[in-house]
Amino acid sequence: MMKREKMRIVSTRVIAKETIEMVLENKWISTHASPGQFLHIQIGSHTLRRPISIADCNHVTNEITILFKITGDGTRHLGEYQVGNYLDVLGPIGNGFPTNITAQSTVLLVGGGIGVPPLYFLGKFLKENGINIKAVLGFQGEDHVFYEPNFRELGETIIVTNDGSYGEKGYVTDVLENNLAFDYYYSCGPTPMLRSLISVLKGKKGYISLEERMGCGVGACLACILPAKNERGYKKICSDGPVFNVEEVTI
Amino acid sequence: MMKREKMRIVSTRVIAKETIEMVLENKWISTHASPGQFLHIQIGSHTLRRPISIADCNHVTNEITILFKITGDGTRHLGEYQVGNYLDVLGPIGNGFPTNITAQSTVLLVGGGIGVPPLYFLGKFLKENGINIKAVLGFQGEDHVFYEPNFRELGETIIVTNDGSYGEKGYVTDVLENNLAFDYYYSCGPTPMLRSLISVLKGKKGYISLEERMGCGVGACLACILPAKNERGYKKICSDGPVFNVEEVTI
Amino acid sequence: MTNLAIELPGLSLKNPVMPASGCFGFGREYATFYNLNKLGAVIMKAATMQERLGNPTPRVAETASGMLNAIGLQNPGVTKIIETEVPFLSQFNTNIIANIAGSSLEEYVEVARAFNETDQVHALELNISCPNVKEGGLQFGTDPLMAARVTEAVKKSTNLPVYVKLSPNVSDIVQIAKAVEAAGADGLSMINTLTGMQIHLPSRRPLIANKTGGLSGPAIKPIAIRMIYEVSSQVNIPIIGMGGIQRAEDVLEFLLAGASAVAIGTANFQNPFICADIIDDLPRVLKQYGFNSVREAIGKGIVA
Amino acid sequence: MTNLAIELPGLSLKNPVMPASGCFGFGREYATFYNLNKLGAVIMKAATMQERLGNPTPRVAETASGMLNAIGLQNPGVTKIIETEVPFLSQFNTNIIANIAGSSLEEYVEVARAFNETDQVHALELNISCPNVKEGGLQFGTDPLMAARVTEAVKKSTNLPVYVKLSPNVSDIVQIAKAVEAAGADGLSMINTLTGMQIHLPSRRPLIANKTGGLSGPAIKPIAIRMIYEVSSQVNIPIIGMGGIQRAEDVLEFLLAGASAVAIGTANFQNPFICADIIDDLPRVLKQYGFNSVREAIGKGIVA
Ligand SMILES: Cc1cc2nc3c(=O)[nH]c(=O)nc-3n(C[C@H](O)[C@H](O)[C@H](O)COP(=O)(O)OP(=O)(O)OC[C@H]3O[C@@H](n4cnc5c(N)ncnc54)[C@H](O)[C@@H]3O)c2cc1C
Ligand SMILES: Cc1cc2nc3c(=O)[nH]c(=O)nc-3n(C[C@H](O)[C@H](O)[C@H](O)COP(=O)(O)OP(=O)(O)OC[C@H]3O[C@@H](n4cnc5c(N)ncnc54)[C@H](O)[C@@H]3O)c2cc1C
Ligand SMILES: Cc1cc2nc3c(=O)[nH]c(=O)nc-3n(C[C@H](O)[C@H](O)[C@H](O)COP(=O)(O)O)c2cc1C
Ligand SMILES: Cc1cc2nc3c(=O)[nH]c(=O)nc-3n(C[C@H](O)[C@H](O)[C@H](O)COP(=O)(O)O)c2cc1C
Ligand code: FES
Ligand code: FES
Repeated sequence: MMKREKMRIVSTRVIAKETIEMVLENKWISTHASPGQFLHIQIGSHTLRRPISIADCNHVTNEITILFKITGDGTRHLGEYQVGNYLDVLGPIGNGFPTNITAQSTVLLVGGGIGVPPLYFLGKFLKENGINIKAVLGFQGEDHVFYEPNFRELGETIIVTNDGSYGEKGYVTDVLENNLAFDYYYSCGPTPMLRSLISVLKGKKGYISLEERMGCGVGACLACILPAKNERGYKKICSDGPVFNVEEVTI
Repeated sequence: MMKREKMRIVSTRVIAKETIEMVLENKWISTHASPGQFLHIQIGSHTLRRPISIADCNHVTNEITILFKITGDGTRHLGEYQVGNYLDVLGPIGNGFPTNITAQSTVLLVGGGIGVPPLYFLGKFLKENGINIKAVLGFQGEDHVFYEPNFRELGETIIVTNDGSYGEKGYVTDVLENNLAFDYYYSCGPTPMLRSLISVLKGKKGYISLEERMGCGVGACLACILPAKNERGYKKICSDGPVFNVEEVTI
Repeated sequence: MTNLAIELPGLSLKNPVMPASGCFGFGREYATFYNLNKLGAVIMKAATMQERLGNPTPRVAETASGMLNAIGLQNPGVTKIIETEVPFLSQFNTNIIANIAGSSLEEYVEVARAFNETDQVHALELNISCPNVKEGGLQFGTDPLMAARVTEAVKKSTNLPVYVKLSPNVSDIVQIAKAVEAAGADGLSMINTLTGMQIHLPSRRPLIANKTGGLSGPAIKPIAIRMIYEVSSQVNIPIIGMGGIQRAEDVLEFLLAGASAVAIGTANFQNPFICADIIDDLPRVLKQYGFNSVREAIGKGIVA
Repeated sequence: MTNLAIELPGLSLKNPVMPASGCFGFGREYATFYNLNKLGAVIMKAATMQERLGNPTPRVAETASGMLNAIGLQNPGVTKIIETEVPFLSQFNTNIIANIAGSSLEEYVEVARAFNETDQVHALELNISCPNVKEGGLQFGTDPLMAARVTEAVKKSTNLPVYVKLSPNVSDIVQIAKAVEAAGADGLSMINTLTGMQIHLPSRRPLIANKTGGLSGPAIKPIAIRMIYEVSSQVNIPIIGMGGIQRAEDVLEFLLAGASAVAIGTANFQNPFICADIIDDLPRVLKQYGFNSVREAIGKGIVA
């Protein structure tokens, strides 16, 4: 169930190159958010809202954390908002990561760049529910790395950078070949990364979070379609996803 | 000579119904401004700048005062700017009121509504140069009246309101029939007011400031044309005006 | 009290506001935000004979004060729409308008006929203007003869009033409007989107996978107003106006230009409550500008 | 170093940026802001045979991300322009393009001929698309036969290269483009404004005194890009692109769509330095997206 809500900006800070962490307060959203869901944020008078994942959620303070990368006019403008400003948000939206898994299982989180944020909320939630967490996080380079300490608190965490300026050099899939043991994997990141991940981890149970340019964000406009093996022949990323079982979709 | 300048907002306050007084700081503009000139102000990402008259100018503090009425999206948005924000301004623009008149002359200022502001800068300037000032200011009603004390400091001031809720009831032209003595009149206000003023004061030497929807504000686009009895057959309000001798134009 | 009601062929509207085709699905999603009883009518997403899966993604892009879309008429096919979507919408106390599309004259006729089998649809909107189907959709909308032919054929095969939705991508909109009026159209719906494109600099390719898309939103409002103004004084059938409506003031502008009702598309994406909000605000705006009813305002902006 | 230069028929441009006709007068006003030597070229305000006083005011209105104008080709007449304006502009080290307009084929020819008498003008821009002249301007631009006829007639009467400025208010822009190419056009200039209207609610009348006006600014950029993209692969003459350019990124988008140079109109009103600023910023943007020269980028956004 989503609503249109005003969220107050509690804090905003640059945490990596062109990457901003913003904490927003709203009781309804923080009460209803689950890992993998996103917010559809109105920025100024932009025609389209911008989808941004929920990166953390605090039920006590009613705070939601989002992390976003400045990649265009909308995110640049969002980065200029000040503490105390309000955001007009639709949320929480979508079907997130399945979290009803057997205690003591081990879950591998694989994040790439600005795909990392939803995995943090997920990892925290799973860990609180007795799941073991391992994480492999890929970034372009040292300047782009964020939330490493946060993930280390959840479990074993490997950082990979494309240019080798920090952690391991290469792609997230390079470290996976070392045969990390896990029961399920959960991933979010650029499509090429997800594609090679799925092929490297063939046979493993996995869930991926996908992105597509969105119109309505609520399932009405059919902008965010993904071909799928269901009766309709497609899924909507905004309302059927953004998280999908790797078995059910073709990317 | 005009320039494109950034002006810092020093103060902003509501001084009458839907009427805002804003003080802006910029040395270049305050040094070069003369009465009757205007600023062409960029507001947010509006396609067109908004022309607003200079209502006061302080050469010591480098401050310019503008007064504007909220009449649409642009002025509403301008009213939301905060102290410390900067405005992108072209100015000072245009040919203002002629001020090289014989000392001891008497000048009548006739302002209507949001046409009052440029007359204040003019009156102050003339008074400093030894001219006697009389003013007749018309407003819709009591809520709309502003700058009465400021004008009283310059000279005899009559306030007229359309609904009689403050001062005299009626139109500015009603009080003029009482035969106020003066050598020149200077006026700014709605076109119907200017028209009846010109007919009531027929034969008197007068200057009026005109408004028209503007594009460039610098004389290039020919949006702000006024038919005139000159060789070209027209005048541009932005660069030939906005102040005209009542003899040279037909409104 | 300000009277918002308006009577159009086949439609007794409690107010002149309806969501535009393609921007509101079949109402299910927006029904979670507010009660659709509120609406004058709902215009459904386009129906074709067979199911369509539409264009590849990306299907939308943002532009200055507007957006491009190339959904490509994705829909489950008219049979499924009648079976599952129309019954959902007919729970609400509002009018249902079916937007029909096709790749051939025959398909238009078949889809129109299919809607004869339900008595829950109140009017057809004949979409001869969708720029996102290659097979002929656009030609129907830009050629007055083709537009008249499809209008005539659909009129013959339906018992419902037909509103023909015009394309703005034409040299002479009045000519097309007159042609479809002469062919029997009960009303017009205008405007559909303008064909546009955006090039994505990093990939050096059109951003929309279909290359071109339809431009909608406030950017196109002046074109919509101009076309409605030009057409409304040249035809005797009512116009449902649309293109960039964002607030009640815009609705009044469309009424003054000659529209009898309005549809709201893109603005639903910014504010899911937009239709309801505008309906609530419309009496204030009509009153502010001196009107006691919607009817009074229609065409009042047209000067001789 | 990034190479901004580009060679077009009659024009050796040091960079591809020029102010658009009607938005820069004859350069006098903007010359007080910066040195016009900076510009690739200047396109002058439209010239007609006789002096024209244009339309009544208001002549401009703001729209969402755009504006409407109906100046009505006000200009002092071609003789005066040649006597007083061309000499002013020719002080600068830049190219001068004369925009010519008329109410009849004969007037176009006369105006074109008049410019043969100066050797300071480098090219003609044939404005067959101004929506603000009633007598025929628009017809020339929306009918391929008329467009070809006027192009041919003007080509015969001038020794200058002719860039035909196309109207976007047409069903089939490619058809018009091909017609004027076949008639001898040396280049195209596109797009002119789209016809639009705004109704002023308090007065219940069109805000622009002329009722309709031409829509320009970022709102129309997707339409300009689409039309240039469609036309550039169908003709063999270069295109000067325009419509909503506000920054160097937009210039690259036009180049990718197939334009060889660009003109900037409405944006001058927001920022009088816009042409100069964009010229300064263009090398950075070209480089960021992997280009070493303007020439390299032309048409690179066109996919098969
Ligand atoms: C479900 C979901 C969750 C996301 N979570 C995050 C997150 O947590 N942090 C983060 O930084 N980014 C996230 N993104 C990507 C984010 O939405 C885009 O980076 C953002 O919309 C870009 O907007 P812009 O105005 O800066 O870019 P522009 O390119 O100027 O945007 C133009 C248009 O394209 C759309 N767009 C551009 N890039 C993307 C993209 N990658 N995905 C979808 N739409 C796009 C914009 O929404 C807008 O409509 C998410 C996307 C989706 C679909
Ligand atoms: C030389 C000059 C000096 C002015 N001085 C003042 C002043 O000191 N204080 C003040 O409150 N107003 C002044 N005005 C009027 C002021 O420019 C308009 O009220 C303002 O532009 C309205 O903008 P908006 O966005 O609120 O209204 P909107 O109606 O939303 O504006 C839409 C467009 O119309 C134009 N416009 C609307 N009304 C006018 C108008 N009356 N004159 C010119 N353009 C208009 C706007 O500039 C804009 O381009 C002056 C106008 C001129 C020409
Ligand atoms: C995402 C999207 C999908 C659309 N789908 C359809 C459609 O299926 N049939 C149709 O006739 N019009 C369709 N349209 C056009 C709208 O109904 C409307 O005519 C147009 O968007 C202008 O209105 P607006 O500016 O309020 O959006 C669609 C528009 C959008 C933005
Ligand atoms: C105020 C104004 C006046 C114009 N006058 C002319 C003109 O005289 N001749 C012409 O060919 N185009 C004229 N145009 C059209 C522009 O040259 C240009 O084609 C159009 O505005 C699109 O570019 P833009 O969005 O950058 O403004 C005019 C445009 C504006 C805004
Ligand atoms: S964004 Fe509209 S259906 Fe997903
Ligand atoms: S506003 Fe452009 S000439 Fe006056």
